[in-house]
Amino acid sequence: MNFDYSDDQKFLKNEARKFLDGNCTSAHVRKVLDNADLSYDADLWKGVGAQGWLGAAIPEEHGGLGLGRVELCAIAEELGRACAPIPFASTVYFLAEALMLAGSDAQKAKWLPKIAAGELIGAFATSEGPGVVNAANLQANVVGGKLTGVKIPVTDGDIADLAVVLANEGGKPGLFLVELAGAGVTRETLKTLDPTRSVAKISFSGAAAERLGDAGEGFALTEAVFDRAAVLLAFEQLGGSDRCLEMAKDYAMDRYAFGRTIAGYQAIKHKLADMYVKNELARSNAYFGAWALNVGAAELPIAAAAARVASSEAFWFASKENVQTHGGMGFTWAVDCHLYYRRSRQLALVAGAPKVWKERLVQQLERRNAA
Amino acid sequence: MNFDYSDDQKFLKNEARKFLDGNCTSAHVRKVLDNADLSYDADLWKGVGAQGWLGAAIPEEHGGLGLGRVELCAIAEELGRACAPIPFASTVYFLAEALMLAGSDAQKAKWLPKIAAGELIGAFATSEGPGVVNAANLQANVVGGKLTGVKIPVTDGDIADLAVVLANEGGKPGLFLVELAGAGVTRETLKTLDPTRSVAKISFSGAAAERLGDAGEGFALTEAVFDRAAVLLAFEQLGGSDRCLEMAKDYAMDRYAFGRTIAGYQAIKHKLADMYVKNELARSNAYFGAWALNVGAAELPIAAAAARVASSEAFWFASKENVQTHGGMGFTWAVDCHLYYRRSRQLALVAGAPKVWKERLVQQLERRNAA
Amino acid sequence: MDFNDSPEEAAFRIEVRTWLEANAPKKVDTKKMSEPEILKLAKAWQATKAEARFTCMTWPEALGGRGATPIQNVIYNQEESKFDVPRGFFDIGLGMCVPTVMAFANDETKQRFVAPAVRGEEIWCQLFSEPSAGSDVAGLRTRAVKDGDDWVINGQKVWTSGAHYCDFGILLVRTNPDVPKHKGLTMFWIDMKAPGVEVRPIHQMSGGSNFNEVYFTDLRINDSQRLGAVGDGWKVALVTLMNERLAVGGSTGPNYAEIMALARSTVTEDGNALANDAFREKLADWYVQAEGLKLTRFRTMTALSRGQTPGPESSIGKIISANQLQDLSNSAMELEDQFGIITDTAIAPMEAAFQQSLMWAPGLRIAGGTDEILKNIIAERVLGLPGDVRVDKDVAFKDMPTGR
Amino acid sequence: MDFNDSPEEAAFRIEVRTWLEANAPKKVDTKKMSEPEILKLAKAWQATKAEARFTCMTWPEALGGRGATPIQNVIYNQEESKFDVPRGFFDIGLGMCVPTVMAFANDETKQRFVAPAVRGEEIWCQLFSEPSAGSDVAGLRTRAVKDGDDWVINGQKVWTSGAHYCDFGILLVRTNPDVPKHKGLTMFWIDMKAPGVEVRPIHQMSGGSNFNEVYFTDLRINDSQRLGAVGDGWKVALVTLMNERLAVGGSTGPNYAEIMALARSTVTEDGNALANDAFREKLADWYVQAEGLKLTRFRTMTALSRGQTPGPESSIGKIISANQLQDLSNSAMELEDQFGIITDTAIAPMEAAFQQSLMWAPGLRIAGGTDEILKNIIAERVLGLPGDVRVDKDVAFKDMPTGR
Repeated sequence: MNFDYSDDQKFLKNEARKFLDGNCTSAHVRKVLDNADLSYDADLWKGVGAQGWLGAAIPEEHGGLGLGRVELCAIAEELGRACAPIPFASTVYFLAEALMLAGSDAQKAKWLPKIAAGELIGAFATSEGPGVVNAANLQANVVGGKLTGVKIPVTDGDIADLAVVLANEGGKPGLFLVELAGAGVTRETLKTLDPTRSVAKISFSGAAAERLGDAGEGFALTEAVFDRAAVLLAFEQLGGSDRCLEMAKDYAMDRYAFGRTIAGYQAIKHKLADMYVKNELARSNAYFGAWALNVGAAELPIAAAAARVASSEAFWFASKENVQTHGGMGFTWAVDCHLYYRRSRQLALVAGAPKVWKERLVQQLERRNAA
Repeated sequence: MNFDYSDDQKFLKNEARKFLDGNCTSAHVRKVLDNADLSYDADLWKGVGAQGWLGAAIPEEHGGLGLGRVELCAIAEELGRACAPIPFASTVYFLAEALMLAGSDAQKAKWLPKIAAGELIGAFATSEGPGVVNAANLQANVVGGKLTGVKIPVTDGDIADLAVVLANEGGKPGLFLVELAGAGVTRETLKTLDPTRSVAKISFSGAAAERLGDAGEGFALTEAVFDRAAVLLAFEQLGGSDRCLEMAKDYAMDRYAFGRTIAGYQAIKHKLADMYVKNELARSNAYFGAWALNVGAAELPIAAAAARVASSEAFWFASKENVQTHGGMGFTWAVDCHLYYRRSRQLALVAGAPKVWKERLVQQLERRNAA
Repeated sequence: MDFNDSPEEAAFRIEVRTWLEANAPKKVDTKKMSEPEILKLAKAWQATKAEARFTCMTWPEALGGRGATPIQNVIYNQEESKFDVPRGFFDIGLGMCVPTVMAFANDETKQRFVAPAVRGEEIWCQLFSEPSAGSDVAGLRTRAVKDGDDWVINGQKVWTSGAHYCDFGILLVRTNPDVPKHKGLTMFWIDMKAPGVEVRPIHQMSGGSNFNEVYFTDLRINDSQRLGAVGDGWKVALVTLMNERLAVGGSTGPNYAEIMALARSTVTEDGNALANDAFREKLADWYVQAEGLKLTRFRTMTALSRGQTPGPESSIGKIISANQLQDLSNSAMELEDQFGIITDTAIAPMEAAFQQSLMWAPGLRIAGGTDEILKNIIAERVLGLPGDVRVDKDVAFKDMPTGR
Repeated sequence: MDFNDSPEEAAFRIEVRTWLEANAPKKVDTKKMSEPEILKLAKAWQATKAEARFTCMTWPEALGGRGATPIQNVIYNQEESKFDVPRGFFDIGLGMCVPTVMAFANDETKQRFVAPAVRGEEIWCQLFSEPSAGSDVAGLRTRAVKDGDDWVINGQKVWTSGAHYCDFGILLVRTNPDVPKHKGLTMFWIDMKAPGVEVRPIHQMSGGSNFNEVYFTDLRINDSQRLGAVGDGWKVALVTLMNERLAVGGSTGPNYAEIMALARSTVTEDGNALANDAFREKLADWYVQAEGLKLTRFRTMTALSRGQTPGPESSIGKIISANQLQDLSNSAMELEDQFGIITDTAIAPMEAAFQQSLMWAPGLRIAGGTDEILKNIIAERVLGLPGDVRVDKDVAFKDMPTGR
C-alpha cells in the first residue's frame, strides 16, 4: 500500500511546475484572454510538446514516453494550477485516450505519433445543443463515410486538426474520426465564459468520417473516454483549487482591516479551512481515480465519477471564495481571481456537468450492489 | 397593506406568553419527557382550554371565540416557543380545521363545541408505514360504516377521543370520523424521538366510521387540511426557532473561553446571524401563509408550502446549532437544547416531511405558470 | 396581516397608474444605445417625475417632495416597475448624498444643490472607499491639508459608481493622521469637474465598468465645502451609510422563474429538466428564499409606515440574494451541460443571462458590504453580540500596521 | 499510488488472519449483556492480543509491542475488523494516557504501570475537561495545593470516558493561579479508586451515559505521582492531546450504504425512494465525502510509513463525518416521512439506527474538539494563519473574566 506520488513522480511534477512558472505566467494566460483572435498560446503549446508531455502516456512504440497515467496526472495537476491556455485536455485526455481505448492498430500507428510529436491538436465532439446529448436526440449522422450534422460546443474545435465525433450510422451510434481541414467542415469560434480555452461550432456537410471502435458503441465509448478524461481533468481542477487557496491565503495575510490582517478573522480562517477540507477530499478521490486509471481497475467508473464530483465542487468553492476573500480587488479584471473562476466552470462543464456525474456514480453504486 | 400583527393581536400574543411563562416552563415539558406513562400535560391542557385558545378560530355559533386565523397563529407561535407538551395541533390545527373545512352542519354542531370547551382531544390518521401514503398503498378500508386497518403513527392517537382517518370506501378514498373509545379500536403508545408529544399505533377492526366530506375526496381533503395545519405548524416552528436563537445567544454571551465571551468570536457571531436570517425568512413566509389562511386566499397552497419549507429548515438549523453553540453542555439531558432539537423533528414530520412540501410547492408553481 | 390596499392606498394607486400611463416615456430598446443617450432619457424622465412630485416623494414639499407615506412610495415604485423607464442613475445621489448635504450643509449650499438634484439636472456620487480601505472604510488615507481658507486634497478613491457622469460628490478624507482613525476624518462636497479630479473606469471581472477609480492631485477646495465639523467626518458618513442599506439590495438578474423556464425548455431523455427531482427541490428553496425576501421588505415597509426606523435587519437581503444569484446561475449553466460555457448572446439560452449573472454575482456579494461584514452587522447591531476585538481603537492612524 | 499489498505486507496479512482465525473469540450477542460482562470479555481478548503482541504493535518490544510499521498496524486493524471482537475500552488509555506516562514518569512508575495496561488488566482515563474549560482546556479550575510531600486536590472534571470502570487516570490541575493560565498547570497520575474521587455518569441528550463527571474532594496524592515538572502541565497535556487526533474520528453510525438500503425499501408512488433524483444527488455527495475520508486516512498512513508525523490535517475527519452523520440521519427520517419519528427498535426501520444516530451526532460534533475549534486548528496549524486575538495571554489566571 502506498498512497502518494512516488519520488520519481514528485520530481517530474516539480520539473513541470518549474517549466510552467517560467512559460505559463498569468501574463501568458491573459494574452489569450484579452485577444479575441487568439485561441491558445502557441509558444506554450510548442514548449509543452518539447517537454514530451503530450506523449507522456503514449506507448514508446507510438512515439510517446510510455510513462504511466499517474505521471500524466502529475502533469495535469500542474497545468491546472497554471491555468494553461492550451488544447492539452482535448488532445491528450480526449483524443489520445479515445485512440488508445478504441483505435485500430492502423489508427493508433497513424495518429498517436503525431500527437506525441506535437503535430496535431485534437477535439472531442458530442454536444449538439443545451442539455445532455442522448440516443433520442442525437442528430449527427454518417452515411457512406460522410458525416452531416452540427456539433456545438466543441472545445478547441476551431484549432483542432482531428476530431472524434459522436454520430449515428445506419441507426447505430458510433464514434468517428474526422479531419477538420478536409472538405465539408465549417467552423465558427464562439464566445465563452472562459476565453482562455477556445470553443467552436462545427457544421459538417458530407465530411469524410472513419469509424473509431465498434458500431453501436458510440455512447458506451463516449462514457469510457469521459471516465478517463474525468480523472485527468480532476487533477487539473485540483491544481486550480490549490492555487486558489494559496492566492486567498497570501492576500488575506497581507490585507489589513481594523488594524490587523484579515487572515486572523475567523470568518476568513474558517472559509480557508473549508477550502482546505474540500481540496483534501478531492485530492484523495483524485488519487484513487489515478490508481484505477493507471492499472485499468474495474473500479474506474465509480472512481472517475467520485473524483470528478469532488474536484468540481472543490474548485467551484475555492474559486468563488477566493474572489470573495479578495473583496473588491477580487472583482477586478486586473487581479487573477477571475481566471480561475472562469476555468472552474470550463472544467466543470467540458466533460459533462457534475450533476450528470452524480447520477453516474449512483448507477455504479447500484450496479455494485446488484453484483 | 399591513404586514404585521395588529396591536390587538400583539396583545393577545403577549398574554399567551405570560400564561405559558407560568404554566409551561421547561419543568412542565420535562415532566412529560421523563415519564413514559405521561402522554401530555393535563393541567396545561385544561389551562389552555380555559384561556379559550382551543376555540380561538371556531365560530361563536359553535362555542368558539370566532377570532381570525391570525390570532390562532399568534397563539401557535407562543406554544412553539414554550415547547408545549399538549395535543393542541392534533385537536385544533387538524381535527377542528378538518371539521370546519369538510364537516356537515350536523358534524360541526356536534363536535366543534366540544373542542372549544376542551372536552375532546383530536387526531388525524393518514400514515400506515414508512414513506408517504398514496392511492396505491392505502390499505385502510371502510365497508358498511365499519373501518378496518392499521394507522401508524397517529400523533396523540393514544389520548384522542375522535380521529379523522383516511381510508377507502368502495374503492374511493375518503376521510372518516372515528370515535376512538368505541368498539373495534386497539391502541398502542409508541416510543418516539420527541416523547413530549405522544404517538400511537391504532388498529381498527370494524370500528364505526362516519364520512367527513365527499366520497373520493380523501386525498384532496387531506391535502387541504395539511395546507391549513402547515401554516399553523409553521408558527409553532417559528416560535421554537426564535427560542433557540435566544438560548444560543444567552449562553454564548455568558460563556467564556480564552478570556472572553464566545459570543465575540465570528464563528459564533456568524452562526447566530445565519440563524437570524433563516428565522426572518421563515417569519415572512409564515406571515404570508397566515394571511392566505385567514382570508381563504387562492394562494393558500403555495403559501402554506413555502411557510412549511422555510420554517422547517429554520427550526432544524436553529435547534442543531443551538446544541453546537452550547458545546458539551448542550449535549446533556439537563440542558434544554435537546427539547427543541427533538421538537424540531416532530414538527417537521407530523404533517409530512419538508421534501414532500418542496414537491407540492413546485407543483403549485407549475400550476400557476400554466394558468 | 393584510396584503390588500386600504381604500386610500387603492385610490393613490389609481392616481399613480393614471399618471404613469399618461406620462411614462415610450419603451425604447436601450440595449442599442450608448450610456450618454440613455442618461439623457433618464434625466428627462426624472424632470417629469419631479414636476409631478413623484420622486423623493417622502421628502417635505419645500424640498421638492410631497410628504408621502413610505407605503405610497412603495405603491409608486410597484406601479413604475410595470413601465420600461430608465432607472438607476439617481439612486445614490438622492438616496445617500443629497440627504447628507441636507443634514450638514449651510442653507446657501442646500438652496444651491437640492432642487437641481431632485430634477435630475445634477447627479451626485459618493467617494468613501479606497484601495486599502474597503470593509474598514475609516482606514482611508486620502489626505486633506489646510491651506488658509482652503483644503488641498491628494489621494485615491475607488468603487465610485457613476463618477464619470456625476457632477458633484461627497468626499470623506483624513484631516488628522495623529489621532485614532475614526477621529481624524472630515467630509466635504466637491465638484467632480474641478481640476485635480481624474476619473478612471475600473475594468471588472464581469467585463463591464460600472465603477471608477477617482484620483485627486492637489485638488483645492474652500472650507465652505465642508459638511460637518473638522474631525466629525465619521459621524457624517454614518448618516450617509445608514441610508445605503435601504438603497442597495434589490435583486439583479434572473430568478427562480427564469431558471424554471430554462429547465422546461431543456430536453432530457425523460422529457425535460423540470421533471428532475433534484432540480425541483432547489427550485423550491430558491422560491422560498426569494419570496421570503420580498415579504421581508413588505414587513420593513410596515415598520416604516408605523414610524419605526428600519434597522440593520435589511442587511439580510443582499446576503441571500447575492448568494442565490451565484448558485442559481451556476445551476442554470449545469442544466445546459457542455453548452453552458457559451456566452454568445445570439446562441446561449435567454441571451446568456445566466452566464452574465454568474460573472456579476461575485461583485454583488462584495459591493455595499461583504457577506462577512453584513453578518457582523446582524450579529452586533441586531442581536447585540460583542464587536470583534479591536486593536486599532486607540492607536494614532499613522502608527497602524498596514499591508498592501 | 498503489492499493495492493507489497509482498511483505501480503505475508503479514496472512499471518494476522491465520492468528485471528485461531484465536479470536466466538461472536457473542453483546446487546443482551451488561457492561461489566462485556468488559470481562474485552479484557480477556486484550490479554490474548498482548500475549501475541498484536496490541501496541508499533511500540518497542521491551514495552510489550513488536516494533511494527504503521502499515502493519493498519493491516492488523483491517483484519481484526472482520471479526466481531469487543472493542473500545483500551483506546484512550493505550492511545493517550500510557504514552504520557511513558514519556514523563520515573522508571519505577513505568515499570509498575505499562505492562498491566498493555495486557488489559488496568484501564486508564484522561481527566482534562471541566464544566468551565471545554474548548479552552487550559482555563481549568481544579486546584492542587502542596502540603508537605503531598498535594491536596479539589474540583471537578467532566466528559471523562470510562471513568466508572477505569483504574487509573492522568489528571491536569491548577497548581498556581497567580500566573497566566497556561503556566500554572501540573499533571499527575491518580488512582481512580482512591478516597476523595467520586464518579457520576452524565445523562446525555441521546439518552445514554458514555461519559462521566468526576469530583475530587480533598484527594491526597504524593508528589511522586507528578508527571513532568510543576507548572509544566500544559506541555505534558499537549503530548497527550497530540495522540488524541489519531485515536478519535472513526465513523460511528450508519452511512451511505445503509441509507441507500433504506431508500430502496421505501415504497413510493413511482417505485421506491432510491429513484428520486434529489435523493440520488445527496447519496453521491455522501459517498464522495465518506470515500474521500477513507482515502485521506490511507494517505496519512502512507505519510506515517515514510516516517513523517501525521499532523493536524487529520482534524478534517471529524468535521466531515459528524456533520454527515447528522445530515444523513435527518434525511433518513425524512424518507420515512411521518413514520420517521418512531424510535421503537422493534418497529422503526433498521432498528431505529438513524433516529439513534440523529441524537448522537450532535455529541460527535463537539467531543474531542468542536467543528469550530477544528477549523481553527486547520487554519492555524495547517495553513499557518494567525491565531485569534488573545486577551488572556499575560493575565494572571485569577484575574481572568469568567461567565457561567
